[in-house]
Amino acid sequence: MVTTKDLEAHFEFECRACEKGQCRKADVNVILSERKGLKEFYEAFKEHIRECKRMTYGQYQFVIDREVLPEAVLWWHNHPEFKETHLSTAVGTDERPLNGQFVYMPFLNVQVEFANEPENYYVFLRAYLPADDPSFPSVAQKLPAALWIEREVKDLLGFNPVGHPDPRRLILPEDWPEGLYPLRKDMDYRHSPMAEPKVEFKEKPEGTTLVPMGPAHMGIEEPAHFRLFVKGETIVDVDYRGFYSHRGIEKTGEGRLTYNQVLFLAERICGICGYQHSVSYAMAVERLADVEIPDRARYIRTLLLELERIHNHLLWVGIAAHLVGYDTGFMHAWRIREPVMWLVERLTGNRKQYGMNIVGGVRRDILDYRKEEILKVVKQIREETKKFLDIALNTNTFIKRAEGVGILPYKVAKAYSVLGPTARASGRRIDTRKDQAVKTATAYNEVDFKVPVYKEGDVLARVLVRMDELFESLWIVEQLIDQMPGGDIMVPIGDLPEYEEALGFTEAHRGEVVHYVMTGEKNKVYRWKVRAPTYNNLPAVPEMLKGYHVADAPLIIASIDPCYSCTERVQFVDIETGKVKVLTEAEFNELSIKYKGVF
Amino acid sequence: MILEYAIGAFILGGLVGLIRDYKATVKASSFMAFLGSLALLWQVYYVYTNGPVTGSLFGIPVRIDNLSIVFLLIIGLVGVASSLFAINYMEMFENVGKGWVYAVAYNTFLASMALVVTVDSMEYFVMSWELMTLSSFILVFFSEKLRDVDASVKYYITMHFLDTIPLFLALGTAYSLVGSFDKLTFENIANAMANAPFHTKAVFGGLLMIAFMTKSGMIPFQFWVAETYRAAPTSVSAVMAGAMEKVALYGLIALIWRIVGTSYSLGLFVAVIGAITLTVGTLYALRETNAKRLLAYHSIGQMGYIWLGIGIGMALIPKGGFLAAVGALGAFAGLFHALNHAIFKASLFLSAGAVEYRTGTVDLDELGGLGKTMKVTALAALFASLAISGVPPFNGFLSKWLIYVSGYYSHSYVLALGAVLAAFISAATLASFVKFYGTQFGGKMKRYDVEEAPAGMLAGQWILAGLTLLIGVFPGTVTGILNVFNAPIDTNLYKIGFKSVFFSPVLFVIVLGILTFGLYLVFKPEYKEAKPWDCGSTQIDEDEYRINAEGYYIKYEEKIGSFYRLGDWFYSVGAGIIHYIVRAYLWMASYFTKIVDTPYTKVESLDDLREREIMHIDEEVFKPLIRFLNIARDVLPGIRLGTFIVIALIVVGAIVGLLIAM
Amino acid sequence: MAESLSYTEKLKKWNRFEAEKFSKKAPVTTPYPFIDIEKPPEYRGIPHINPEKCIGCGACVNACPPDALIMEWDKEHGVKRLTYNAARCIRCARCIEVCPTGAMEPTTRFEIATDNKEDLVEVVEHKLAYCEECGEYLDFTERQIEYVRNILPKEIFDMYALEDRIKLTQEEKMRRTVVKLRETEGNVYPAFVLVEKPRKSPKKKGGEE
Amino acid sequence: METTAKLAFSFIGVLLTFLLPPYLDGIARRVKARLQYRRGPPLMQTWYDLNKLFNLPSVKPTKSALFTWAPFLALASAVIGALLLPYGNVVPINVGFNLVVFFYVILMVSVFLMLAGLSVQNAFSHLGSAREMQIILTVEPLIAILYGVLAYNAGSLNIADIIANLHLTPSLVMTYVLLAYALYVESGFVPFDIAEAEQEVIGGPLSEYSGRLLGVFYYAIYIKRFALLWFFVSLLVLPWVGPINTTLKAAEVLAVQFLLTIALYPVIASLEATNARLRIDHVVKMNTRAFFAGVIILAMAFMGW
Repeated sequence: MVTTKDLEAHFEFECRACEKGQCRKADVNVILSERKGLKEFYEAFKEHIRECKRMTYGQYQFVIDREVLPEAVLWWHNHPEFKETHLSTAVGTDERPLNGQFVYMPFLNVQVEFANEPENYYVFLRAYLPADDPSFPSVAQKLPAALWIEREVKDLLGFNPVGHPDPRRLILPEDWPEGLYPLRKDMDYRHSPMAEPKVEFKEKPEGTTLVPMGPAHMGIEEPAHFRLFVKGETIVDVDYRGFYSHRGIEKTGEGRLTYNQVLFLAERICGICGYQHSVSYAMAVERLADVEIPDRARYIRTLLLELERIHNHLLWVGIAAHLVGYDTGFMHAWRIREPVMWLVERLTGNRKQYGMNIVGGVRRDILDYRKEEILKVVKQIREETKKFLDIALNTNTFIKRAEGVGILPYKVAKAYSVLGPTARASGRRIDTRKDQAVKTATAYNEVDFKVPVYKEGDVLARVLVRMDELFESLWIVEQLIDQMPGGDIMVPIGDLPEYEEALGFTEAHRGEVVHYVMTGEKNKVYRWKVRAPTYNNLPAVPEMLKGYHVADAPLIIASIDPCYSCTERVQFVDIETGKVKVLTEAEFNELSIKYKGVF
Repeated sequence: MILEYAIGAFILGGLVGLIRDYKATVKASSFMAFLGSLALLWQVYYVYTNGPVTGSLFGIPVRIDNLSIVFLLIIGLVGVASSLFAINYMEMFENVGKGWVYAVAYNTFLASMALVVTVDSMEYFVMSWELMTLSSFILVFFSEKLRDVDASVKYYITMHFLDTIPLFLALGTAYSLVGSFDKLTFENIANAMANAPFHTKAVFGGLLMIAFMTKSGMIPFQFWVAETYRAAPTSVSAVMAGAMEKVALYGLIALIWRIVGTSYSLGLFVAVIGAITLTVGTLYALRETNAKRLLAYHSIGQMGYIWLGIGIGMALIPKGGFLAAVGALGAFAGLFHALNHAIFKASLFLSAGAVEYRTGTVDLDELGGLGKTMKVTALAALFASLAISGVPPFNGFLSKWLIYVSGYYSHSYVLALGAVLAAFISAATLASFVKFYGTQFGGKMKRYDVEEAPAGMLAGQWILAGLTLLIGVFPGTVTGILNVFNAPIDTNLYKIGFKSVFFSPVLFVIVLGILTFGLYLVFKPEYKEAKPWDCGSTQIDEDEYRINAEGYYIKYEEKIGSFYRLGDWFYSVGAGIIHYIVRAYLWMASYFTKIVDTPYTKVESLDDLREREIMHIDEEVFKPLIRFLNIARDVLPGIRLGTFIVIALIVVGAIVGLLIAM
Repeated sequence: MAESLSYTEKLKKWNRFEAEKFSKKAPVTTPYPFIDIEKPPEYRGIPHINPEKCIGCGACVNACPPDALIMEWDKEHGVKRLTYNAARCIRCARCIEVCPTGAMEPTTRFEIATDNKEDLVEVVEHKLAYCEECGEYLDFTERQIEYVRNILPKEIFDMYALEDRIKLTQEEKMRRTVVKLRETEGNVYPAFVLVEKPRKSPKKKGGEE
Repeated sequence: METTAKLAFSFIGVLLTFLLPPYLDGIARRVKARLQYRRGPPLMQTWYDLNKLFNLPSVKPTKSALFTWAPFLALASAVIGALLLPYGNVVPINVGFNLVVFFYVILMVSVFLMLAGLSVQNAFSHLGSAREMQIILTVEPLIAILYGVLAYNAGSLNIADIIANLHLTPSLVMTYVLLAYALYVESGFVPFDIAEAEQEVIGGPLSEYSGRLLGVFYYAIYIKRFALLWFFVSLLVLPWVGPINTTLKAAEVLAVQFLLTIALYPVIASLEATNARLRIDHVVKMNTRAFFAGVIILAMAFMGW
């Protein structure tokens, strides 16, 4: 077990002392020898690497030429030893106010060894793109995981992924004019233009007809549009159009809020995994600010994360049951879940969106008398869930619907960088809680748990992975209560360093949540990039759907536990940096009438 | 005899073909066919009221008895509707030309059918039968499209092998028994047959059975049906499906049952053939997406019902007692279904024709949304669809129901299973007609912005569609004519039943009507119009927002996929056999050609002919004649090649007929 | 922390274990709109401004992430208006944490459904202090000044001088400073230097930034 | 039995047909709620829902008259189907007291449902109609076989004759079991509610219906379910009570029918509650198996077992 004291040894923020974004003082060779694979990569791409540095503990950055981006990404992704390495996501930044260039930065979660926290790391491949020609060779033509990422930067920042196989619009609405990029810093927020709608959809395969699933469909909880090209009941091909629920969160966070306010915004990215986002964001900022939060705060965070996982898995299994018409399973799953909600409400003050975090710790302490209560709830849930699973998994009709449906093979899962239980049900051994150094913000390194992995890759496997995880979470909660240290629950954080970057990450119940934060001036955030797990899982859904029934579609779509609001956080409403205009109610109404149908 | 007027009208209709204008020709000849068919109906009425008629028609011995009039009724009804329909419909083939070919062939077709069911001589029966085959063959390749010509050739050769040859052999057998062509009346043959040894009976019956099974498309001779009906102009398909198949039924009853006699095992054989056919035919229809092929497979299936009913009759009537009553009920139900099938199947073909007339296609995958513009056609198709699916109170329900009743009461596992299959297939029929109606008339598509079909076509459809409801509600109107076998059915104007089982359609309709209207008035709907709910999609091609015909029952079709594969295997075997027969024909023909024509040509398949730009194998067969006619064509400019083929065919047919007759 | 003393008092009365509630068998649902629903005292409901305690400092406005709290100045009428909109509120209770006087009070109310949006809005108006010297309203409310006066340690500050200056506008203060400096040191500072400097000191100037 | 008694029984039949089905659904909802540890709505809830729907205008996505008339035709067919059955020993509307007619009339509800679904340009309602059809396609042969067995067993297709002449054989017992299955499938209860699956095809053929027309369709479906259950109950009860000669006995029998119907509905509801919805290929498979089981039963019946 690694204690926090051990952490200090690893926490050397030499780079902080260096010049901004540069690492001349730091010894490159020392950095490269810290982790396996770095040196190898450096040797392989020597001519193209401009800089290399350690951003923070376990996060390494190479500045490389844009020409070799695909090769570099694939080098890591297809590394023969690091099998479970995956492309986390990529960040596009408008750094023209700083250095006159755009930045495109894919980063990968490199798993040197499963559950070996000190060995694994994130690697960032930063490529500068000139302001007049922000193009780069597309990674997506070789790696489907990059499909959406590149379409997103194309939409929002106007980058040009050369050779992208599917360069349609992903995020912006159809009637948004060409050549206007909301996430660029010079975009004026008052400018909300409209143009003739231009709809691009896949061509219909011969002999099929169209079943539009969504945006408003009973089987899909949030707006998303799956175009199923069907032959009778059988799905032949699928097209996806999403991003109906943009809320301008990234842009808002970058614009007007201080780092502590962004935290609350981050929590509201998602209705049910809000705390994961909150912790990820807090972790990123804490890493930036180079503070170590108290042990008790780490424990409380972990406790709440796990409680959230418990109730979300129960919620999910309820929804899965509901989607196949097994309403009794649905009702019971949610009934079992209810005590957790009550518990969390008592611990934090809210059933969801706990508002518990603050950068540097947590806001409320877990009082001792409630520990007993937590243990009671955990015990009860364990018993009831066991009983529930006994019944549900013996319901023949339910199993018939889940078994052998929506199979996602390991290879496809890896190609799309699928995350979380979806990946683990396809045989991928990944779990950010064990793989990466989450110990700065949470206490996963001090508890014992297993990571269930199934190889079948169908919906039933996803159910089983989640249910196994649920029991592991209950065990984690018990350990945490047992080991809960005393002490403070937060440390104050002063001003943040300017133009520093770091990554925060947790394993949400859907997969790895990643928050990339780059600070600006005056305790503001210059670039905040959120990547929810659904963002990686959803592009793989069409692959899962093909060949199955229309009847299975809601279940298969739900089987990745999609969260569209997590995925679709980006929007174009900009607020001029440093200057805040608060809309009054009347103005807001006026605007919403004016742009009815635009947002 | 009124039949003479009818035949006269048909002949006149054929002569109308002398008019050179295409449209005038087809209209006038169709109209004459319409008049002829009306005369047939008149004849039916006459016989029904005055009893059987015997006489001579242009020297042909004719006897119109109570069995004949059932079939005359069928031919008359279908003829009336189809001819009326054809007046407008045949305009579609103006680019093909050859109006007079149609005029001759169509009228000959109707006349020959009328003759088949009325003549009282085996010899003339066979002759008119041949005339019927030949004229229908000409009508099938009328559109002159490549695929249609293929189909027509297949049809012709099948008929040649499985129809003509057995019939001629049977004729020979009959001749050998009776000993004179003049005395070849059915009665004489029956008398002779009564004393004949069993094997003679078996040979005679077997040969006829093959011929009639082929003509009515029974398993395993059903392979020609689908393509033929698809290829023929729709009004002709309607006559073929509605009337021509029933003529084979007439043969079954008049020649086999009445002459050869029946037994339990023979009846069982017929019933089993019927049961298998109805299953296979309808299940094949289920997966069809071409409206005409779908209807064609259904006519196979429905003929299976009829044969099942007749088979029950043939099996049980000899047993006597209660079972004889059940058997008579079965036979009655079979005949009733024959009439009903003629009505609704012809109506369905006509509505498919109306759709084809307006949209130019019969592909159910393509069609859609016509209910909005072609309201009257849609309603006629709905009536006929409900009738064929056996939904009360339409006529199909009654006859099917009586078949089930007779099957269940038969005390025979096989026949009861046949009835079970019939009930099951009733569901399959419903399925494919839900598809047939839904895909063509349901929904709203921008693709087809068409008008309603012309009045003549609507009249044609509605004569029949109206009858489905009329007979369904008042079965008493036709049971008198149909009850050839004196089945103890309990029928009056408002109910039909057998023993304790009965159904009163009038009461049913009244209750249903009162309830529906009453409930409508109670819950009088108010509504706003809106476009269909598409889940709020951004942009969607409404024409594609549907399930196409192919996808309707795909899961069910997968489930019975092994059945289809087996059927397809049989089909390919059959096609192979036909292919070799064609080759044999061509081989013979090439030698024939070699004798007449110096250049030796190696022709082995139809494709070879196509390469040589010879469209019809008959050109090969009748090459010398064609050469002669080619010369004649040079002499008489302006007449086309196709015309000569037809003349050649008719002449050859006549010669062959005369040669055999003499 | 939001947990004031009275709050913990309330907690002690609420010593029921929910686990027991949920271990009970069917039915577990309640006919909700017809009966009141039980809420634990820890529940963070809609906050509520106690107008008696509020001094109009705007600390809550600064902390509020979703701009549910807005501050407006109406210098013509001498009014500072604090508006709380429950419809925008995300119930994070940051305002309760930062409020110096405890005027932001937590409640356990959560039902905000209404047919009139205005029911969700709370407005507190504060009178602005008036500078008699220049005849203009200050940025601060009278209560703010009162509060500052009360919390400042009287031993250290020269209360007299404070009393003199506290009700003056910024410009007047600067002017006086300049005058004073000139008087005391005889130095002639450029005016802009003097104007620039005090800008840093009052950080909580309002919601404008 | 004198005419007044007959009229009274007919009247009770009509009353039951129109009033009872939504209450039965209310019972089912209550039972399901209890199995799911919920409080559940009042027994009248289905009536409240229907009442709400009856008071709302509809949205019409097509100009097709079929779309408007289908609900009424379906409701009328369902009512006729229900009234074709014996209440006590009285059949309210005797248009043909036999099995085939009864099943065809009940089938008409589905026929109009499908035609209505196909009359609009909507892939979901097309899918729903196709599913409904495929279920019918597989369950009708089974029903045909079963009424074959009944007809053979009793020597008649007439329901009255069947009731009078049915004698207990092993095949009859198996027929009862299979009939229960077939009727359950035909009624479209949960594992078989594929055609109207809300989560998959947003209500199937009903997806375009709203307001009053939807209410009428729901009413038709409830009455259809009631009719099928009443048929089963009648078949279960009437053959074994001996000839019904007196009004009192008829009343007793009616009471037994009524109570058994109410008693069986919770069983159906608990079956519904403990199952997930099947997929169409599962149903096709199951029904095909049941069909072959039925063929064996028919063979048994013919052998006299």
